[in-house]
Amino acid sequence: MSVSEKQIGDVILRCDNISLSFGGVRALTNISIDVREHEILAIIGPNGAGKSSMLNVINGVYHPQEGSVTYQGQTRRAMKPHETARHGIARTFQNIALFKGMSVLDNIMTGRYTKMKRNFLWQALYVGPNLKEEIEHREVCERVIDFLQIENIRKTPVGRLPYGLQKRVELGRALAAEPQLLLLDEPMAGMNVEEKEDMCRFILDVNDEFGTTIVLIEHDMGVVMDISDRVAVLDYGKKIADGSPAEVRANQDVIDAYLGVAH
Amino acid sequence: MTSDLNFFFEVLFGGLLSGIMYSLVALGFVLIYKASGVFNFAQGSMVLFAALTFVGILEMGVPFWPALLLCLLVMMLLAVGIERIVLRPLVNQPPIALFMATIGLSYLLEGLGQGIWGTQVRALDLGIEDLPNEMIQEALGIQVSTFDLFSAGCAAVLVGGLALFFNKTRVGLALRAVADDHQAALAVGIPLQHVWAIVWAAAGLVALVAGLLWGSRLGVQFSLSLVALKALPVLILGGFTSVAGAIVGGLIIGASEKLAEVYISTFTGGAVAAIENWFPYMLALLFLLVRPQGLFGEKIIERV
Amino acid sequence: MGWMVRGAPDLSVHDTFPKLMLYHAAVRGAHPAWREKDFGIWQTWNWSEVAQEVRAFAMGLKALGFRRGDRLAIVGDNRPHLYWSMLAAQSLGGVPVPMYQDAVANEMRYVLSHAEVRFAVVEDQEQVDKLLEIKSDCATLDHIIFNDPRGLRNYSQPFLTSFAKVQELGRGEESTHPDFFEDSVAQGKAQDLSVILYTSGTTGQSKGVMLAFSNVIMSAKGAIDFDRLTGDEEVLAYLPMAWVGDHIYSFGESLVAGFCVACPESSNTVMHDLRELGPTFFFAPPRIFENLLTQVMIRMEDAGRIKRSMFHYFMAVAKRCGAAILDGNKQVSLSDRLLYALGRILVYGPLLNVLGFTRIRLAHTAGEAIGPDIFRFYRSLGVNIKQIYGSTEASVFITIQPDGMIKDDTVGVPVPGVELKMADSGEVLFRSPGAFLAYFKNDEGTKATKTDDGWVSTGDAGFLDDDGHLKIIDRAKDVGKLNTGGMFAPKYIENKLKFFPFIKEAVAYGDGRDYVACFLNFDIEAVGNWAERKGLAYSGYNDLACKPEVYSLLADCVDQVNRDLANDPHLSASQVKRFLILHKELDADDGELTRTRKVRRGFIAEKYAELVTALYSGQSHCDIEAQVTFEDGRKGTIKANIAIQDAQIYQPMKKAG
Amino acid sequence: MLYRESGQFKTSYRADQAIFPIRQDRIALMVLLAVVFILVPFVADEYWLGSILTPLLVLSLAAIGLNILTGYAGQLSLGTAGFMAVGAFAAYNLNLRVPELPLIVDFLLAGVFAALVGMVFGLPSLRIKGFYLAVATLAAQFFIEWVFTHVGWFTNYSSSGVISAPPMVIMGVTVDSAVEKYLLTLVMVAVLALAAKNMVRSRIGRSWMAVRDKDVSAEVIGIPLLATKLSAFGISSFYCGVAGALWTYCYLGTVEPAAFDLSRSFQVLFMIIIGGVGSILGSFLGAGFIVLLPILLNNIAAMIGHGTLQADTMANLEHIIFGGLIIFFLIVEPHGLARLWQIAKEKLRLWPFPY
Repeated sequence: MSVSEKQIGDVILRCDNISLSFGGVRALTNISIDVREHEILAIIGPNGAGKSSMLNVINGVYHPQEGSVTYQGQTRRAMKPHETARHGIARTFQNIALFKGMSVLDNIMTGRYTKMKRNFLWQALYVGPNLKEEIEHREVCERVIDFLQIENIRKTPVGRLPYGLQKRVELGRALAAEPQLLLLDEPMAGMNVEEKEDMCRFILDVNDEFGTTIVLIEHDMGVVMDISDRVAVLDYGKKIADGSPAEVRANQDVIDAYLGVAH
Repeated sequence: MTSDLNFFFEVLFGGLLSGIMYSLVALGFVLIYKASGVFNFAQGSMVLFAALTFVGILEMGVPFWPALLLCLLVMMLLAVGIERIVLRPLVNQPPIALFMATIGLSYLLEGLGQGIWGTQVRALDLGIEDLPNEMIQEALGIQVSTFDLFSAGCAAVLVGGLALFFNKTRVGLALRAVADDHQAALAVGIPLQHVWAIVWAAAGLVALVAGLLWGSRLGVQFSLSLVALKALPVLILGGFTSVAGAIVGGLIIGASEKLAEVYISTFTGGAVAAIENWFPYMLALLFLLVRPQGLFGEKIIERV
Repeated sequence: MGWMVRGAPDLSVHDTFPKLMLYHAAVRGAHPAWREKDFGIWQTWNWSEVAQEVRAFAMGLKALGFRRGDRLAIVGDNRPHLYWSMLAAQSLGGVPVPMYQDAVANEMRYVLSHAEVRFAVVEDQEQVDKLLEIKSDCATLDHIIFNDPRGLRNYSQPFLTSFAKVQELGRGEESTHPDFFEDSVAQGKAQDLSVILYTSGTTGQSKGVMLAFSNVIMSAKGAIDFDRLTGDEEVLAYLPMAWVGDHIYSFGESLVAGFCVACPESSNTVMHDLRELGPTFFFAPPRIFENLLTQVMIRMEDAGRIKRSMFHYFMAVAKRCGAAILDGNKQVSLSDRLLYALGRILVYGPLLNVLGFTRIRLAHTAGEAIGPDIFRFYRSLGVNIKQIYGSTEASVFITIQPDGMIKDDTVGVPVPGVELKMADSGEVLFRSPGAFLAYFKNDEGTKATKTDDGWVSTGDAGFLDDDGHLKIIDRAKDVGKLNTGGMFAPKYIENKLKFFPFIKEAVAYGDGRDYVACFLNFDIEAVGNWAERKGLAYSGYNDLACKPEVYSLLADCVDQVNRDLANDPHLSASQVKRFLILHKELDADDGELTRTRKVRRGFIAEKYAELVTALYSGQSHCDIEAQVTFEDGRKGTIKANIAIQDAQIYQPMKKAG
Repeated sequence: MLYRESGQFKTSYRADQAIFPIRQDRIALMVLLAVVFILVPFVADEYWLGSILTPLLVLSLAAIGLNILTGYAGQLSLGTAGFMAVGAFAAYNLNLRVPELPLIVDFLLAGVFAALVGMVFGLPSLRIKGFYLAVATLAAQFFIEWVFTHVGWFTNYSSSGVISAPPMVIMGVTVDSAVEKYLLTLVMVAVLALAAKNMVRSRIGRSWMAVRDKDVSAEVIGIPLLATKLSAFGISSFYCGVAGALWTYCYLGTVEPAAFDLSRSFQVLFMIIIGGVGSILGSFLGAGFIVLLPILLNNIAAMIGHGTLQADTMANLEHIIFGGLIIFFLIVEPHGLARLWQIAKEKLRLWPFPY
């Protein structure tokens, strides 16, 4: 089977010397990370290393005290999460953050929020332009549902789904936004082996079919080494390594960080 | 000039002292909120219920002190009952559902209290005059109600007692642990439900004291339950979790309310009357925008 | 307003499927033709859209070099695009070869090389991977076309093309050859080979049955007329496309009558999609009807007491008069009719709704014998379910049960145009317009099955009853003779026994013997329940197997079978004279059953030779020592002393007159 | 039992997204509409139309308003009556001061004014949540009540503060009988209820629910929190405002602040708790329940008590029952009557099977 080589493009996201602290507690210190187009970048590190904080800085939930984030050529200061969403950054959360009272389909439809234009008066009328818009976006969401193979739970309230499926729906919601940059915060946490395999497959397929750039945090080293193009390692809020999976695996600092604190 | 200043101090003192009365009601809220995270809207109805019960027992010919004891018993039973029947089944519901349940509870208690003891207005005489205290008038030259002083005294005793209870007794320590972290408290073997029952009983006690004081001032009637509405701005100002906040908030609200009423009414020639209904709320609201967690509340950092 | 014309096509003019497709597109173009549950709704194509799609695909095939006579393999679940590929191939004078989608690569290799397939249209990545694995062994295979591009983006083989791409190619080709498609369709003739269907090879290599357009069309036409199907039916296509049943029900009949075929979302959602679609005409093998019934009963058992007793009450009403009302019987009392109407609101209607049979007008079942209880259950609810008899070689239809004359144990009367005769051996032979041309590249096989004057042997033994209904009793090769001269059809007797819920397996012996005797396995669940109700203590299967109470329970079943057999002049000699209950359950792990749970009669006879001897010896007990395989794979032996019981034999009924 | 869904499959998203995708439901709705529009005006007497059905409908509208804010957007409000009062006084003053405007336009503008006021009081919602916000809405309630009581301009300097509502003339037709008022209310409520249903199943409704269920992920998906909460406050208050105007014009016939006190706010809150938080249908069920229960109680009391029960006893009994029911529903069925209805429907769809 001849599979063509993946093309990794230019840097689309550059974090420069990011420092972040909460009331005197340093979460991130001088971190610089580049993310290149089409790549899968994994951020790993022990608990409390600042991985989630890093994602939160990238999509604007936290505003760093120092440093800057350059995305698609624009350097920004404090941007709100909903603004970064408009610029094509989507993410999932470590603890599932679905809208519990809504169906799977509606959850995924919210992913289309920024792309829908009709105002509330049209929506109150529903028929006409609003319905046309709803249907257009429903079609996109149906493709996401098909892609993630969750057809049979389309209209189920998400609260009733098992954990693994909820994670999948959350990915679906992010995908519905057709992001250029997808941030995944421990997408496989708490899954069994089979669910993990499925999730890996989906992540690779997203990267492959849509060319989406992916930054993910993951604990399972096997998974990280298998699917990522590049790995950045954080420890106590500092970046201690950054390179291909093989390089990182061989890095002494990384070995110390992981093995030095062996339990 | 001096008389103006005297008048100002009179108003201020009056405000501060009635503020203490607000604090008393607010204290009941804080106790329960701190221990169980429930915003007990029915605290006002508990005040009414306590006052009604006390007057009712008195009317049955029971002397003052036994009546007080009996009433205390009833309030504690009621409070524990509420905890068990209403709040425990809702323990894992969102806080807003618990809040709504306490609104239902306040209706229930109002109906129950008045159903048992009747709806007519009763006087409650604690034997303390609501007249300017002569000693103070002589010493400082300002008029301050004896009754207000008395209530302030009661409040101080109550707060002091509660502070002792919570800081020095085992149960009190357990309560503080619970307030900090439910899970951790459970993990170290503190029986949550006992603690909650005790807190509710304490809230019942506070309601009784507030009911007696307010009842003797306003007469024992339905509107007594509305004093709870007075306590809400106090809470917002002081923070939901702080006993000190309840006291300070009460003082601020009481003082500013009275001052505003007197001075704004004066400026507008009486056209803007009866602003005490909403003024504390506006004050609290403005304050909220600056400091959402209240004066003494802790800032919560949301982790995502 | 062409679509309002309901005229049936003149099959002497529209004598191939592409011609029929163009006919429907022209006459009733806006009528829905194919549906597929996809992206949450039933995507629908009407006849004129289908004609466009097929045309584009066919032109694309031409552009890829498809020639008349080329074979095009089709691999995948039921998908409209795959059915259209068949039409496209036929339009170009080619021959579609639908294949079983769950076959492993090795099995596919045989068919692909045997049929000398040049083009393959497959559903998705899974099938593409399978074909890529064996492509080097299939010299003729030039092009693989896939329908669902998912996961195939990085496959760069030049011979791989997507369905959409082929259609795009076709649309370009049309501008240079605008009349090619119509011309090519017009060249097709009734006698042309329309499809090669490979029978699933239970014995030896599978054979490619060649069917001409006229075979499939005339057979479909016969069945349509027989059951008065219209162009407004909705059917669900969910059985393998390679199987002749699907080819007729979801393709042939649809194109002849012009009705709509719906494809489920996936093989896992068939039952759900069935319920949503509510087909008007439904075909299923007996086991599907049986599964549905079981589910109904299990769910009903969980209902509250009141609902349950109401359910059982009305089911009893239905049992009493439902089938008679369905058959238009005038003898049903008014009170029964009223009760039945009430039951329709309270029970039958909702029940059919849950099953997806709200709109059903006709259901067919075939493939094996259907249990009379199951059969009657559906009929009593008002579902006009019929047994049919047919084969790939007949383009399915040989006999169908006629309306108003349904018997549980026959498969009906010959479809008009079909002639039947019985060979001396008891084998059923037929001659019909649907009879196949020949086996592909297998003259020997053809000769063995089809005579020069068109008689085809079915391999089944059976006879016509007094009303002219065909009764199939067994595979012809399994039918033997008793020493008394009577016919012995073991499967027929075994099936009759197995229809009792208490009996799980039966093995009948009698060929070359004086009488029929059999081994029985009871159903441990059913009998266990029965024992509990009776207060009978037991520890397990082999404990129960020794109990005289169980013997007498099964003896009642045997007795009932014997009474039935006595009524049948052909089979009254083969009543069961002696039986025993085996001390262990027959098990595929011990080689006693095939993997598809059919009894291996010969193997069992060898393994339990003492028991067989005992059955024919008059002993009342027999000691046996048998090898068993436990669930954990260990082997062991069981020793048992098995009782043998005699059964009552009845005099054959004498026909009056 | 009566559902025959098999065969009612959808071939388009338009059909799939219909409010009533099942044919039997559509038939039932048609029957219901025929009853309330045609049968009821003929059959019901003045008492039923004027004193029960009209207020029931108006309160349903207010409950829809509150449900949008509390049920869908998750922002608890105790100021419903305040926003109703804004609508009532806005309609009165528009009619008084801009008499050229058609009455229907007055009603709608009344809603718009209420919406604006609602949005002002919704501003704190960005910074404060839960009980704090509830207290903020309480501030709105008290402030608005006070303004209408004490600022004479709003009551046109009437000495009593109670004014008769002016007669209603819509497109030349005088609406003054109970039937006419009922029909006017019914049309308004039906149209606005449909609009509400449409909004909650569109983008804006999804954004409300997203903010309610998980505001952090709502924001991350691109939903601006403040704008969304304000839209909920605005639209919710619009509904309350129109309800207030109808309450004044079609039910009370007088314009007075006392009709919109805190207990009215609680009444509407109880409606959505009992009817179903986050359900348009529930708004109607809750309103029906809360309006009809006291009447039922009175009738029962009259039957067994032979009029010996006093009015204040009845009031206390009502308090106890409502309070108890609120607690009961919150504990046993937090989604209210609407969920019970849904469960019943589900059972009916599966009949006779249990699942």
